[in-house]
Amino acid sequence: MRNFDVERGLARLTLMERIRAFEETARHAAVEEELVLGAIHLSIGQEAVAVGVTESLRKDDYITSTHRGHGHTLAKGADATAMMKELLGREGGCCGGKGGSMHIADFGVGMLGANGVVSANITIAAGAAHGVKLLGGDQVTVCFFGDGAANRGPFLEGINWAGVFELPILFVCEDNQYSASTKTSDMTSGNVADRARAIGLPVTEIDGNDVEEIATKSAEIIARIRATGKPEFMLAKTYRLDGHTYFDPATYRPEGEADRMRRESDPVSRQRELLQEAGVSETDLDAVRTTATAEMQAALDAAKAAPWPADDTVFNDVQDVGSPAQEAF
Amino acid sequence: MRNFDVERGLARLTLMERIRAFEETARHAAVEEELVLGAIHLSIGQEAVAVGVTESLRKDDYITSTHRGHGHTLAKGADATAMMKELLGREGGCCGGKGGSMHIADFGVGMLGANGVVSANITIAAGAAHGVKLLGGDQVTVCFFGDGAANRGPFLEGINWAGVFELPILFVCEDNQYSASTKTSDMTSGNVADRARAIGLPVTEIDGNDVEEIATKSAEIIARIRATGKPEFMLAKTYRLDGHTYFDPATYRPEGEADRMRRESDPVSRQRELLQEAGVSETDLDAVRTTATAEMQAALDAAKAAPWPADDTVFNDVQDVGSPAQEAF
Amino acid sequence: MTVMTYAEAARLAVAEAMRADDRVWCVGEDLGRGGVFKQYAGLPEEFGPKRISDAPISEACIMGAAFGAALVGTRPIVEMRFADFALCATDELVNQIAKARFMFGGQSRAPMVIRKPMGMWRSSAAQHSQSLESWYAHIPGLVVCCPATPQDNYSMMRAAIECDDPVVYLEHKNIWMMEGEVDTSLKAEFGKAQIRRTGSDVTLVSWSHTANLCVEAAETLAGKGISAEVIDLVSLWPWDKAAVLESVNKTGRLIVAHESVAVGGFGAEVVATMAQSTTFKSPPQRLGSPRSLIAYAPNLEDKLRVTADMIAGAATKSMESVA
Amino acid sequence: MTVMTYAEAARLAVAEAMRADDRVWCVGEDLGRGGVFKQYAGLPEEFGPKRISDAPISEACIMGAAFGAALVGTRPIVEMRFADFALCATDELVNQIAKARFMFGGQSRAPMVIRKPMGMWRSSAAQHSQSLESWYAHIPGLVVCCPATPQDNYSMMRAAIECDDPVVYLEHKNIWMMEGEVDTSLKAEFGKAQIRRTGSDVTLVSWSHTANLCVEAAETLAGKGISAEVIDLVSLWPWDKAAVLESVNKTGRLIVAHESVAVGGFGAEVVATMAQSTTFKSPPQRLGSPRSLIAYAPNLEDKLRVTADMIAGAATKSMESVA
Ligand SMILES: Cc1ncc(C[n+]2csc(CCOP(=O)(O)OP(=O)(O)O)c2C)c(N)n1
Ligand SMILES: Cc1ncc(C[n+]2csc(CCOP(=O)(O)OP(=O)(O)O)c2C)c(N)n1
Ligand SMILES: [Mg+2]
Ligand SMILES: [Mg+2]
Repeated sequence: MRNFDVERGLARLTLMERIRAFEETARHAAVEEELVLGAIHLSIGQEAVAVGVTESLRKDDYITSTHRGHGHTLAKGADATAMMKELLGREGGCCGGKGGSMHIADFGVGMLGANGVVSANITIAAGAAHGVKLLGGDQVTVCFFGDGAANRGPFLEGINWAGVFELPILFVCEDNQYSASTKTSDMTSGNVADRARAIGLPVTEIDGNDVEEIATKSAEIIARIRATGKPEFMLAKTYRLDGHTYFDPATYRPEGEADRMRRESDPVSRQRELLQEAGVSETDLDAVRTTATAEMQAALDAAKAAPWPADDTVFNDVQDVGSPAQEAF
Repeated sequence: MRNFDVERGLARLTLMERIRAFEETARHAAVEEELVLGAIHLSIGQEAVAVGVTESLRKDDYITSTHRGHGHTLAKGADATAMMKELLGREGGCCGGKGGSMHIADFGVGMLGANGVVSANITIAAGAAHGVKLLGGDQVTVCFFGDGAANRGPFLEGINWAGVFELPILFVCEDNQYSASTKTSDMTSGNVADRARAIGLPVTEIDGNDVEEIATKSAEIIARIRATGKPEFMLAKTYRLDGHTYFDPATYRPEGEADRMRRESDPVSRQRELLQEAGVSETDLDAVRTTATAEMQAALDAAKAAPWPADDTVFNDVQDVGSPAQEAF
Repeated sequence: MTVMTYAEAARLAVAEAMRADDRVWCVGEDLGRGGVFKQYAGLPEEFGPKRISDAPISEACIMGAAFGAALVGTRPIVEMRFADFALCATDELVNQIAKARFMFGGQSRAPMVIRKPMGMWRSSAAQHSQSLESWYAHIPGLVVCCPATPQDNYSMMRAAIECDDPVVYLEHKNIWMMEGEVDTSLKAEFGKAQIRRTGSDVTLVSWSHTANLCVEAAETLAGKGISAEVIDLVSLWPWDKAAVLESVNKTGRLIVAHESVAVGGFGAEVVATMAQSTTFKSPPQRLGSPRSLIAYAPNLEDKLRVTADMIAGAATKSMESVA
Repeated sequence: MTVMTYAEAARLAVAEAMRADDRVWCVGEDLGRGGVFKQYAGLPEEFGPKRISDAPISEACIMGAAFGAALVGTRPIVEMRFADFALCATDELVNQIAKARFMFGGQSRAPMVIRKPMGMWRSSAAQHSQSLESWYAHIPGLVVCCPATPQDNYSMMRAAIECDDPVVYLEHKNIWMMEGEVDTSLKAEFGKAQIRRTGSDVTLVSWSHTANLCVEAAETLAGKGISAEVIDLVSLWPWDKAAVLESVNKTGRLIVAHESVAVGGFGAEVVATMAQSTTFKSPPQRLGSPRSLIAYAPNLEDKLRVTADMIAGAATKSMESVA
């Protein structure tokens, strides 16, 4: 067993459990109560990446995320209740009920948005880092994206951009092996890490289900990026334990694969085991989960109690110039 | 001196001289006579790539090209007079006067079009090869593009596509070191050959001004592609001796660079020297040039004598369905 | 005549075309599992992975490669999954596919069907709900179809696959499961509207799902003694100007309704063309979405939606006012 | 008042804004050498390579990265070189930039100017000649400008840079060298048309270079005793509906002319809006390009071009016919 800081380890577990509980609560609200309006994409099984990487970020650092963004958003420090309200499309949702799960964002904690278009967040992240450099700031930007996203053009354009302009950014590819119902390797020639190497970015390949390893390596990498201002790349191998969306039974996966991964590689279970081996009691570990579940249940209750956004907010925040209502109906 | 087949060497020189003469004639027609209507991009200095690669192609093989496509088109076997007419926007031009230099094409010899959008021809070429595979043909597709094009998304998407579907295609990057007025390396992180390697394509890096070497290697590569049906990549280092367009003085280049390259690396001069060393007389070599110049002058004369396309052809070949004229004016 | 859904109708047309012509094939993400809306269910089993082909997440290359494959003699059906994602392939569609035949002086054709499921669908928010048919109608070289019923999704798909022009084929996501009778002997004609209901007081022009709402509105109006003629354009390019003109000449009143944004929508083309060609008994009206983004919360989404009630209301108003 | 060209006018506005506000910067291919049309000449020397930044040939990333940089507090001016190439960045513009503020519930702004040189220019053929302003007018979240004169290119650029919304800024390639007086104390107001000439018989509405042709046509018409009012909209979103309505209420006759394709063009929006709002003495007319691709040969290109003569002809016809 590795020698590690129990307190930190517990903090990491706590954040992972919160993300897990948020998503399990959201899934329940979607499936059993039909309260979640649009599709939601769960990161269950991938929490270690969000938690390990963001641990070394400051509140004023930036991240961009994907359609699968709950974990990143919570890890960056967003408020779970505002997020849950957003999933239910309610007043007080972090996007005022206008975006939903796929556009979850909290600019107050540097979370510049999930994205409904695969790979689109990569050039945006490169730009955020570019802006930081122009403004003379020392913030680091982290861009989370999936293995499937690395087949779209903006991936190449974005990492090349970061290399050319020497930008303070960490690209994190969460390789969960699937792109919707497709095994990503079937539609990928060569591999993603080599693509980043070809651009000249330092690449760290890592076990994406080992939060300790990710946190340790990320601390080094992010410190280096802050010091040098130069881009790096991380490839985290992980697994999506659920379906692509909450209503996807994921029957395209080989029989037993998900079960095996759940048994062997669930990052939350692994971290629990590690802490247990380090002497933390089962009771204490269970308390972490119970607390997280209670927090998210409270968030859901608050969301359920919240009203719909006022009708006339539909014309807010379209643009300053020109009336959105004009010409209609 | 290498031992080489003089007859083949002469054929290669002849084709290079024809391309050179075509473009010098076109430039003259543009600059001195103002007969060429739009911008033209000359491949002067890069003829060896077009000539060396296409030598191993059959007439029914396919190529796609860029804004700098005269050389590729002539090398694939298109008619110089129809091309010159196209540059002058005349009846009998290979595109009926509708496309001009930037959209030069001759589907009759498998030349599927130049392209005004950088990098766009890469996915099209991948698709042509895909189509060949679906139809069960044994044609090879060659995709010519520039060093600057490798920074656009379709480059990544196109080579990944070819790798995934195992398509019979050769990607040829003509690295002439510039993208318009920009030194490409200033806007490129890492290098293009590594990008192709990361996709898993076999890569041949080659002296793009040595037509003998290119032809020899291309023969091997194209034979291999035809046999295996699998994609490969060639990076040919060359140099654009003229400006980006015929009216670009190219003052952004370091003083003396173009002169030195003209002296040391002009592929036409190099091939002449090689042939001279192999015993071909200066007279015979001069005759190659003279013949080429005369052919292209005749093409220009024919183009000048040709009328404008009939006015009503503007509504031809828009589409079968719906009248283009309807609703207008 | 068989009853089938809107999704099944198109699937049948695709399957029949693929059986009849080896050159027809489909390509898009996740098609091997039948497509995200099951529009391709069963086809992977029948035709195998080469002809119902998966694709990397590479919209630009899906579009560009299908075009290249069309240039050498195949007849691709391109699946864009959501019309919104097709924006990642705009250069390929507009600068390449639409222009190739003309630009190359008629040397080439791009016989392709480009399927783009469009429209609002269960709180999908701003990036998964758009209707941009007016964009494509504005682009020379493209045919544009917006079928509203199972029958038209069958007969129009047949015509689209047979067409030698590139066809932008916009299916509405909200009606995949809509059922209707389909006569499989029919093939649509581009530019030939469906008169979904005849009437003499007011002309309702529409396409895609909103055409169904117009039919609903016409029923309501009939109850109030207003006789509405419902014209479903089915294709926007070419569009059946003659049918609309004939109807407006009869009724003197025109309402054009569509789900897409009113400003710069194709409804403007219809109204402007009629204003240039005839006179009205009362001012023509356009119904479309306000120029606002599509929101997630259902009450906000509803504020952006044209309804049968609104159409009926506009028609009623048109009976009261005079031009 | 100084005489300067259309290109210089915008350059001056950009330079002044950059001097006044460190957050303003420009990014695009080849900008370090002053831009392909010299719209940035001198600026690299004054502001250095960070603020007049070259870019890889990566339109999607130029657009997306500028957007990201806007989200964190800079104010980018994006140069797309030719409006046609901007199609490579459609997702970034339409799905990301235009939607971000709304989608994120007002948390973010994207203060950006996106310059897209447009229009026909010396046999540039189908991929380098397009005018797609109607597309952008149809997209909620975007401001759309089409200045026609040096003065407006100065005063509109000032307004565009100061605006907190993303502004699609379409300069016409054919008039870079057009000279005119520029009053540098002026800043344009979006949605406020320029009445380029007052008149009482017929209203000519236009924008971009075609507005200049309308002025020419009005002069010809004056010689024939027809008094034409010329309204240059300058911005298409918002557009000055009130000015057009007032004019049409006065003249009773409307001609809308633009270089872009007539079908689905913004001219339809203008005509339709007027048809809904007022009545005409003679049928309104739209002039625009046929729905054909833009050709290389000059005689073919000319067949696709709206001219001052055609505008005058349409106006004359409108005086003769009755609605
Ligand atoms: C441009 C684009 N194409 C397709 C989609 C549909 N889509 C949503 S998620 C997804 C799979 C993405 O795979 P990956 O990048 O590996 O992320 P993961 O879902 O595994 O987290 C697809 C194809 C989309 N949203 N955007
Ligand atoms: C998408 C796109 N962006 C920009 C341009 C303008 N442009 C034309 S050629 C060129 C340079 C291309 O460089 P490279 O690919 O190296 O080809 P080369 O000109 O050197 O042959 C540029 C930027 C374009 N045609 N298309
Ligand atoms: Mg994945
Ligand atoms: Mg180059």
